Amino acid sequence: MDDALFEYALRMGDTTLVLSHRLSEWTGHGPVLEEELALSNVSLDLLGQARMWLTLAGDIEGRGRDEDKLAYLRDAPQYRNYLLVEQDNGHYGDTMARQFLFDTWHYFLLEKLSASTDERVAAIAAKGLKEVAYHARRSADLIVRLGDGTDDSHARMQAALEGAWRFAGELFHDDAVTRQLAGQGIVPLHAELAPHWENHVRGVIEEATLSLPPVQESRHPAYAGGIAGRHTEALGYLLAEMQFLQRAYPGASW
Amino acid sequence: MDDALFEYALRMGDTTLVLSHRLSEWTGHGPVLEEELALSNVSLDLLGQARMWLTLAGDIEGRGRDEDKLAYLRDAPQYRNYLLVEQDNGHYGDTMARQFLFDTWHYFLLEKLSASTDERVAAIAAKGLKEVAYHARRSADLIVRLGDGTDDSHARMQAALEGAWRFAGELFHDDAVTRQLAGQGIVPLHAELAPHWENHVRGVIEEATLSLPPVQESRHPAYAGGIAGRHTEALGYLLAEMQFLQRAYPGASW
Amino acid sequence: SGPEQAFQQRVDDGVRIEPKDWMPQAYRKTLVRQISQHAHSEIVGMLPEGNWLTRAPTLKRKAILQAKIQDEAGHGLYLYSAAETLGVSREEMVDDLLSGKAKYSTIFNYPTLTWADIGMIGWLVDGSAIINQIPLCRCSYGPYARAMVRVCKEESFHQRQGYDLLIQMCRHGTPEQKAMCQDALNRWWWPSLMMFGPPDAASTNSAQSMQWRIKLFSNDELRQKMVDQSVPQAEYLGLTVPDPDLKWNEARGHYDFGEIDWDEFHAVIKGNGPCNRERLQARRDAHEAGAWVREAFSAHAAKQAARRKVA
Amino acid sequence: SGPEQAFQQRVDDGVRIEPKDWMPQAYRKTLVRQISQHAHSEIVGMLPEGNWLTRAPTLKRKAILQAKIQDEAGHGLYLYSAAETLGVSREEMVDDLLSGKAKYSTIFNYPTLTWADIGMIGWLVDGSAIINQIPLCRCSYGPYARAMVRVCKEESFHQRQGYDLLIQMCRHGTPEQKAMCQDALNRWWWPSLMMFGPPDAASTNSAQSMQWRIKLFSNDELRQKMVDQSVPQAEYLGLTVPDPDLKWNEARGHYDFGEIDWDEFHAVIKGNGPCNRERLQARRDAHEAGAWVREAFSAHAAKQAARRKVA
Repeated sequence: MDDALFEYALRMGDTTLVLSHRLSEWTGHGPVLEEELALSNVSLDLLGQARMWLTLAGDIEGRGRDEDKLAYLRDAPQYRNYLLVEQDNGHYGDTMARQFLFDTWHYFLLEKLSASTDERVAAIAAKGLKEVAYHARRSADLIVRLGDGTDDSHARMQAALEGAWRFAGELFHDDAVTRQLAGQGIVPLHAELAPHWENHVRGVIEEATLSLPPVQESRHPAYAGGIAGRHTEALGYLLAEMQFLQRAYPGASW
Repeated sequence: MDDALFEYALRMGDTTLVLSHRLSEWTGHGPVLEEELALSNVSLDLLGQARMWLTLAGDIEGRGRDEDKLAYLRDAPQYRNYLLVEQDNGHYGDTMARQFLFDTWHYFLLEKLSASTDERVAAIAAKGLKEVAYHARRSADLIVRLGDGTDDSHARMQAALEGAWRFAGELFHDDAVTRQLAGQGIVPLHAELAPHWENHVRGVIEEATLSLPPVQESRHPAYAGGIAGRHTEALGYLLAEMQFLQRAYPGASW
Repeated sequence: SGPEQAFQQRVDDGVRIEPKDWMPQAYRKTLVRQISQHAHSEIVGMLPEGNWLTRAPTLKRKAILQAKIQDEAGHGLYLYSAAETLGVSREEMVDDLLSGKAKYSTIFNYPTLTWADIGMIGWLVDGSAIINQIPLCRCSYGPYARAMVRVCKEESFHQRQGYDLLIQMCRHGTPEQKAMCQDALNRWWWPSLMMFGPPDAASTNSAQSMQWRIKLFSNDELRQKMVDQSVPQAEYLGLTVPDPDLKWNEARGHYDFGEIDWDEFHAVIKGNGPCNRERLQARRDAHEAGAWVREAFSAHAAKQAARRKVA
Repeated sequence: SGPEQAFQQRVDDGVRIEPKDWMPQAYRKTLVRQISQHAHSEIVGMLPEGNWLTRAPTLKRKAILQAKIQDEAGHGLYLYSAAETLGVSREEMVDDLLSGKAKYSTIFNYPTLTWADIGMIGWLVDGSAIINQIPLCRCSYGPYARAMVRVCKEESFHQRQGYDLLIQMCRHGTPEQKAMCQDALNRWWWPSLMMFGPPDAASTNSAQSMQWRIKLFSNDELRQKMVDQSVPQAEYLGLTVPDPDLKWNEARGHYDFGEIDWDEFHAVIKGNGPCNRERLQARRDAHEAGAWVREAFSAHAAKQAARRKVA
């Protein structure tokens, strides 16, 4: 079994799954119907991608764990998502700030992954890239409209951006897994995504009349660890809810 | 096995357990430290009572289910608590309105149960009665202080009272279980508690300068069903959180 | 009067009424009420299903449920648009919902207590909705009829998915799962039949609506259709319909069924269903919490417009 | 100066300083900072433990945890009272906490990620706290010393309960449970050692505090005590202390241990620990959400007082 690729597929699968789940919590509670539909669409896209990544992880592992076993029967310390995506939704601006930082990274990452030397990875990434291009356009547009809206919305977005910002650094963290896979041409070094990301983020933030927080504020070691299974207190509650039926009715099929 | 007494012990156990759980959610988030301590005390008393009732239920059933198996391994439709106690905490006034209506009932009920012809029931009730006398005094006092406080607190308490009120009727509902047990002198008919409860509640509400909602507003059939396992949407989330570890690590001992 | 007669003649001839056409005030008002109520039902209806979205038992079921709820939001949008063609704004309609002035289907005031309820909503609630709505694809008002065509297509899909979920639980599941379905059927059966409205004898505005062809069958006719369609489906699932009076009537060629508890129906309409408060509160909370977002959108759009003018 | 010398003489003679006694301004200020910081730690410390209260795995464990957190709220109360004897109000202290001006123990900025963390807090965090606090039962300021006596008694009880929880998981539990404990130890070990503060060489105010007898041992002495006490306990649990440099030093009669990551310590102090934001936000939210309650209490008390006057 290819341990590094298994780990990487879990990271991607868990990250998209957890973010999809967070977005789905908005269902029925959004600020405008059109927004709610769009957000639900993003959530559904991410869920579809999560299923592909988790299925790939299960295939690589070869121990019979399918997407559901991986999603529903691992506790928080076995989850490999980035910390950014597990944070509580907060208000709509908090959700969109998180989404914007994530989508931008996701886009540049999938762009690279779609040229992966591993065909399975390339295929999942290519399919996801089309969706994510839309997600990234949409969240950038929202940052601008909310940042350059009213005084109140401006202040909320600046605070939201700072709240999410500290978790952005982890997205560019390389470790043994990414280094090994990068050596094989399967994934890019994540650090190499940072300049593109910063450049795009800076442009949108400026257009939104917001201030970019200092990059070093996204590099504190305390706000990283998700991809190694060291999460924040938010994830446990999310999983307790998400996994309830599979845990309470073991072996049932649905 | 005495089915009726088993059911009744579950009702009492689940009701005190669920309310204790709700109160414990305030931990670290109360409006004043002294209040938080007092509320935590009530929560702990109710938890102690829940353990006794559930242990009794398990003994009566005789199938080896102890307090933990009963608390952690039943899903919502198997829970038998009154709907009142599973409602979300809301703000502090909502919590106290729920608590006041409950404590008053609980006091009059335990007073009767402590004279039960079943010694086990009488013993649990007698022990609980001392605690609940304090709970009831305290929550009445809070209703008065919050009701007859500021204009804002008065308005909040009136709304809180109306929100909780609709679930009060179920506390006085008799069915085959209570009728059979009442016939044996084990429990009172719950309907017989209503005049005492209404009298006391009315006095406190008046002192709190609040208006008593019409009694018929607590009698809609839609707001009853918990003791038959028909709950509100709130309970499932509570149980998913509470039961997580027992569900995720079956057979582990803690 | 002349225009009223001409209008009725066009309706009778099966000509579609379009937004710019002359129409009686009462026709317009009735349609606004009916279409906005329908739109509100789609929106409020997202809540009981959304309640299980974060707890769906498999990723596939989660995806299906999310897509379904998305469709409902979409239906809400078309229907609000259809109502807007009659000269009422979405904002007014939403305000009426939030103030409690406008109604939505009573069925969404029932709670979803287990995963089986998601199946029941698909099978029975969407099932009833389709029976109600299929005739409306031929109703006299063009925008409404066209919206209904699209809605009905998607609803049938949802209904099949709901029934499929129940087949899985009832025919391939554990005894616990089947019991969960039976409990859900016990709770959803009667409210689903109430969705067709009061019995014909007590139905007040039906005659006029029928004449205008914005109602094409009577409540009781549609309800009978629902019963006839659902009973064999329940049998296939191995579930018992919670109606001791239910019996095939060979002479009528229909199922006879028991008396509906209309007190319950009226209690729910008056605000005392199990979840009336929670549903309306959820919509109000969303509206209030989203106010700053809507204000920001307007402010930004105004700035953009001003910039374009300058440029 | 005269009074300062007399004060120091009393301290040196082991006479307890009481609230009404004369004391140097700097002594008062240092004590207020130290005691209020301690009180804040008790209050903020309720949050990481409260995080598992609703998910405790058995009813007995839930009761133990709830009682423990209650004790901590009680400690907060005595300690605020002890600080109030120095002429500062609880309100001022709480405002300083919420504004970020006052500190609390860095340890509570770490998250509780599994149930094993509850055991680690009892064993290691309360363990460190006790080692810090036992000498303070003999400190020069009377109200503080007396508060510490009561606090220490309860903390030892908590520490035993925490260790008992870990014995259950490590020695009687499943391999999964033991792994959970090892993971928790890996995360809590170093932060627990940081609780004693910076190394003596870098510790700024220590000399003065020692002279005043409001600090009785140096940070490094206490830290060594903690290591010496905990290593055999970890061995009994079958857990590995996450320090490759840890080794018994026969000559010193103590364990040698590795270098602490002081960068991490300083980052947490400056606000960049894993949960600084969340902890402070939780306290602020509670304070804001509770404002109407506190106002109602005051208003009611004022009304009652007015009524008594009239009567």
